Amino acid sequence: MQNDEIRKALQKTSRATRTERMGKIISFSCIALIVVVVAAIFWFVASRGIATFTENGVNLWQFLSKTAWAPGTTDASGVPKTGALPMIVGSFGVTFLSALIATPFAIGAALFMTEIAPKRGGKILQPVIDLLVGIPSVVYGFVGLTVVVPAIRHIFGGTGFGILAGMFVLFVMILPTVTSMTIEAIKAVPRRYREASLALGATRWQTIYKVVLRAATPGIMTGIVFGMARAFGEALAVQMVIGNAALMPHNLISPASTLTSVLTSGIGNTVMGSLENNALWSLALLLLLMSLAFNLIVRWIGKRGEMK
Amino acid sequence: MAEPKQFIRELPATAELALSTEDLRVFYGSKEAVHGVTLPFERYKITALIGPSGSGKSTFLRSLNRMNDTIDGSSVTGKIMYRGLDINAKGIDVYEMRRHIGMVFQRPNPFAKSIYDNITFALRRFGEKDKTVLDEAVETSLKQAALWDEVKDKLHKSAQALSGGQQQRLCIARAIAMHPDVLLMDEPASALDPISTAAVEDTMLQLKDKYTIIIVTHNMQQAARISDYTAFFYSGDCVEFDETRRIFTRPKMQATDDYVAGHFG
Amino acid sequence: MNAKRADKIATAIIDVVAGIIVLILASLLGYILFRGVPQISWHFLTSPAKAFEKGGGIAYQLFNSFYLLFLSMLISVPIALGAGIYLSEYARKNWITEVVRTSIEILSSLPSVVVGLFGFLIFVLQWHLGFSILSGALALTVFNLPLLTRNVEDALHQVAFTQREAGLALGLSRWETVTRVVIPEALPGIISGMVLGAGRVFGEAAALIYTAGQSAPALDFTNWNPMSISSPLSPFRPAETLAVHIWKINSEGIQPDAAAVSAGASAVLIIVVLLFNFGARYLGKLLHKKMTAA
Amino acid sequence: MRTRKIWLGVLTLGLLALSLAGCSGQTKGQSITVVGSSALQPLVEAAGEEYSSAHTGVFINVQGGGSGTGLSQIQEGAVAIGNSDLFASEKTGINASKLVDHKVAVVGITPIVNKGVNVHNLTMAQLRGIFTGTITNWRQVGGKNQKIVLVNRAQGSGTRATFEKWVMAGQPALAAQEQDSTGMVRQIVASTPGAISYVAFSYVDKSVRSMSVDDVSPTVNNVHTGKWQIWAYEHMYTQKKQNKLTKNFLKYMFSNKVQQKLVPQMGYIPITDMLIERDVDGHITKLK
Repeated sequence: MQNDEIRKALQKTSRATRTERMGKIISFSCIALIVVVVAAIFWFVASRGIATFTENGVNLWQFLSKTAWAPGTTDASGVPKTGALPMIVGSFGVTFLSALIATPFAIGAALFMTEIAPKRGGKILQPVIDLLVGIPSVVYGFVGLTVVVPAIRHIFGGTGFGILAGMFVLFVMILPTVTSMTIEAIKAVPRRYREASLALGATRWQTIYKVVLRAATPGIMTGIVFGMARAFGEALAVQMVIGNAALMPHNLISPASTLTSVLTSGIGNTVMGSLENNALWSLALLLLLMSLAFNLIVRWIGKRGEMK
Repeated sequence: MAEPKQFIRELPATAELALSTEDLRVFYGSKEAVHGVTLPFERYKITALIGPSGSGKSTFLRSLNRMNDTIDGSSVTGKIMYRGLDINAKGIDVYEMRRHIGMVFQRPNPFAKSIYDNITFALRRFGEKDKTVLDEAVETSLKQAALWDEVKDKLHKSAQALSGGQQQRLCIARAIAMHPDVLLMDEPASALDPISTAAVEDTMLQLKDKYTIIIVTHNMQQAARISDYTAFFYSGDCVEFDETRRIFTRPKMQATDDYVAGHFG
Repeated sequence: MNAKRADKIATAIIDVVAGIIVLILASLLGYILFRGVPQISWHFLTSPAKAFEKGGGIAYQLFNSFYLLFLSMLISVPIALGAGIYLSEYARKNWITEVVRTSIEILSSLPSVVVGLFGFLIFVLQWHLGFSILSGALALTVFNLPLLTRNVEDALHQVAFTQREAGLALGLSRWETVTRVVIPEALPGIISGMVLGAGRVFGEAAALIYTAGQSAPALDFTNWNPMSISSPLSPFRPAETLAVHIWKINSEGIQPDAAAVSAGASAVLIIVVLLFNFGARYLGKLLHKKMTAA
Repeated sequence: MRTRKIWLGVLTLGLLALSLAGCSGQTKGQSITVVGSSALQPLVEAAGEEYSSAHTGVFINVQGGGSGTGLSQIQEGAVAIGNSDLFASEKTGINASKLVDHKVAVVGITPIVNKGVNVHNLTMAQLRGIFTGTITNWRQVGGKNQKIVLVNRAQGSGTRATFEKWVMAGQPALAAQEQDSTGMVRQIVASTPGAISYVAFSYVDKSVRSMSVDDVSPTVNNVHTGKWQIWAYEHMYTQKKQNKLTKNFLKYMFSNKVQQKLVPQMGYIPITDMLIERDVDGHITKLK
C-alpha cells in the first residue's frame, strides 16, 4: 500500500524526534544553569576564601589548628588570630549530634506514616512536619533561648548555652527534611517486596527491618545528607543558643560556636577585601569542604549498606 | 562430519516479509548477548520465539524496534530490514519506526490515566483532534483486543484499576490503535491467569489478519497453539527456525528436541 | 515467638517515637500560637508596620511573602523540573553526573547568608536589579534549587520504568512520555518537595536581607501597573517579608510592642504555612486525580 | 498543555529579565539606595519615607546589611549613601579620604545586666576588668556570689567597637559569647542570670537594667556634655561627588523635622543637641 509514504516518513525527522531534541535541550539547559550557578558560588566562595592564605599570608595549618579567633587583631608575634578550630569542632559537633538523634526519629516517624498507620500518620504527622520547615530560624532560636537554654541550665548547670542546646534546636529543625525524604524513600520500595516478605512468613517488623529499610537505605542517606547540610548551614537559631563564642568547647554545655554562626554574625560588619572579610570567606570555604567530606562519607556508608 | 550448528528454514519466494534480520548481534557493553541471528518474519503470520531464560530471545525481540536503545551501553551490529530499510541506519527516525513496529511488554504497563486516555493519548500527541475519530479508535481497538464489552461502561475510569488480564489486553489495544505493521510481544501472557491468557491468545489470532506478530513466550503450548513459525533460541543463538508444526513434531536439531520435549529450560 | 515479640516491641517503639515527635511539635506550635494568636487582629493583618510606635501591623510584609513565594516558585520550579528530568532521564551514569549531583547537594549546606551575599553582589549590584523582590526571588531560587531538583529526580525515579517503555513503544519521545505521563504520576512527590521549598521561602531571612531588602515601602493596592514602584505587583521594589520582619524586630526593633508584634507575626507565619500546605496538597491531589484518572 | 504553560512562564520571565535594563534605567533617576548599619537603618528608612511622601516620584531605598557592607559599597560607588556606626578610618580596607562623612546622630551606649544582678554602679576599671576577664564574679565588685556571663556584640560591630574604644583602652576583650544584633543580646542578658553586655540607650527596656559608670548615669544629657564617655556618631558616608537627590536628602536629614522629631523618637541623640564634638582620636572640642 503506502509503502513509499512509510519509507519516506521513516527517513524524515519526525515530530517525536523534534520534541525529544527540544526536551533534551530544555532539560540540559536547566541542569547547565544549575551547574553554572553552583560553579559560580563555589568560585565566589573559593576565590575569597583562598585569598586569606595567598594575599594575607595566613598559614593554612595555623588556620586549621589554632584556637584563637579575632582576625582583626594580632597575637604577640604579629600574626592575625585566625584559628578556626573552635568553630570546626562546634560545627562538626552540632551537625553530627543532631543528625545522630534526628535519624532514628525520622525513620521512626516515617515508618509510622508509611507502614504502621498510614492514614492517621498522614493526616496528623505529615502536615505538622511540613509546618516545621516554614518556621523562621529566628523563632526557633527564640524558643530555644526561652525554653531549651534555661532547661539545660537547670538540669546541667552552667549558662545553658552550648552544643547541647544547639543540638536540640537543630534536631527539631532538620527533622522535617530528613523525615520527608525518608518517607519518599520508603514509599519508593515496591509493594511486591513487602508482599513477598510477608508471604514468606516474616513479621511486619522483620519485613520493615530486613526488606523495606534495606531497600530504602540510599534514599534515607540522601535525606540525612540534606538534613546535615541544613544543620551545617543554619545560622540564626544556632547562634542564639550555642553561645556563639569562639572558644574550644570543653563539654556539651560550654559556650561554643559554629562556622556558620561566626560567618553570619561577622560578614556584614567587615569590609570586602580586608583580612577580616577574607577570613570569614575562608570559613565558608571550609564549610563547603567539610560538607563535601560529610557527603562522601554518608554516600560511602550508604553504598555499603546497599550491598549487604 | 560436523553437525550443522543451526537450521533456518528458508521461506518460499512468494512469502512477503514484514521484517527480517541479517547477522544481528546485540551487545551490552562488551558482552555479546545475541550472536549473529538471521531470521525472516512473514507478513500476517505469528512467529514465536522460544527458548530457556537467558537465551537472548527477549533481547533479540527488544532490538527489533530498538527498545534496547534505552539501556545504557547497549549496541547492535548487523541489519534489521523493514520495508527495504535498515532501521538502525543513520537516517532512520527511531520514533517514526516505532509507530510501525509496536510492542507489548511482559508486565502490563497501562499509563496512569483513564482507559480512554490510554488509547487516545498517543493518537492525540500525533495530532488527531477529532473526537469522533478518537472515539472510534477506542471502540475498534478495544473490540479487536476483546476488551470492549468488559470496559465500555467505564472508559473514563483509571486503567490501573483493571485486572491484570484486562490491563494486558488494554496494552494490546493501545498498541494496535496506532495501526502498526508489526507487533512485538514480550511474554504478554506470562503474568496472567489461564482465563486471561486464553483471552489474549484469542485476541492474537484475530489480529493475525491485519498484523504481523512476533511473540516471545515461555509457554510451549502457547507457541504451538497460536504461531505459524517458531524460532528456538539457545544461549544467544537462534538454533532452529521452522514452521511451528515441524518444530514441535520433527525438530532438526537435538537441542530443540530436548527443549520441546521438556528436558531442560 | 521471638520474632513476634520483636515485632511488637518494634511497633511500640515506633509508636513512641511518633508520639514524641508529635509532642515536641505540638508543644512548639502550641507555644508559638499561644503567644501569638492573641496579638492577631484584623487591624494587625491590614495595617502597615511602624518603625518606633506601638500598633504596627504586617500587611505589606504578608503580601510580600506571598508575592516573593510566587515569583521564586515561578522561576525555580520549571528549572528544577527540567534539571530533575535531565538527571533522571537523560544523564548517563558516569562520574560527571555524580560530580554534578554531589555539588548540588553540597550547595544546600551553604549558609543562606552566603547565598544572600552572592545574590547581593550578582543580582543587586552586577545586574542592577537593586534591592528588589526579583533579586530576592533569584537568591531564593539559588537557595532552593538543590532541594527541588533532587526531589523531582527522586519523584521521577519512583515512577516505574515500564511507563516510559510504554510511551516509547508507541513512537512517542521520551520527553513527551515524561512530561505527560510520568510527571502527572509523580506529582504528589513533586508537590511535597515544592511544599518544603515553599516553607523555606516563607521562613528564610538571612538570604533576603541582602537581596529583597529589609524595608517595606508603602504599597498602593489600586495601582496594578507592574512597572510602577508603588504597585504591589512590581518585581522591582524592595520587599521585606514576614520572616525578615520578625528577624528585624527581634534584632534591632525599638517598637514598644516589639515582642508582641514578633509573636503575632510568627503565629501568622505558621498559620499561613499551614494553610499553604493544605492548599498545595489539596490542589496537588486534585490535579493528580484529574491527570491520572486515579 | 500544562507543561507548555510552564515553559511559557519561563519564556515570559526571560523576556522580563531582558527588559530589565530599560526599567532600572527609568527608576534610577528618581531613587537612591542607602545601605549599611542595621542600627541606623530604621531611622534613615523612616526619614526616607517622610521625604518620599513630601516629594512625589522620589524613592529613598534604605537597607541594612551592616556597617562593613555600607562602607564597602559606598567605596565601590555602588550605592548613593553608606551608613556606618564607625568612622570610615576605623575600618581596615576603607580609604576614608575618598569619602565624605555626614554625622547625622549620636548614639549612647550603656552596659546592661540581668535584673538579678544587684550591682548598680561600676568604675571604668571594673568594667574593663569584667570584659578582659580579670573579674569573673559579681562578688568581686560588691555584688552577690554569682558568675559573670559576658555577652559581646560580634567582632566588627559598631557598638562593640565603640564600647571597646572607650572602655577597654586598647586591651583585648575576653573571647566570649558574641551576638550580631542588639535584640539578641538583650534577650540573652534578660534570660541569663549574671549576664552583662552593652546596648544603645534606646534598647534598654524593663527586661534588663542599665548600669552607671563612675557614678555617671547613662542619660542623654550626660552624653550632650560628654560626661558619659561611651557614645558614638552615626555616620552617613557619600562619595565626594553626590547627585542632587543625595544632597537634598542629606540636607533633609539635618533639618529640624528629622533632628528634633524623628531622631529622638527613634532613640538617637540629635547631632544638633551636642555641646561637644569628638574626633576619631577622641579629642574633644567644646561647641558654643
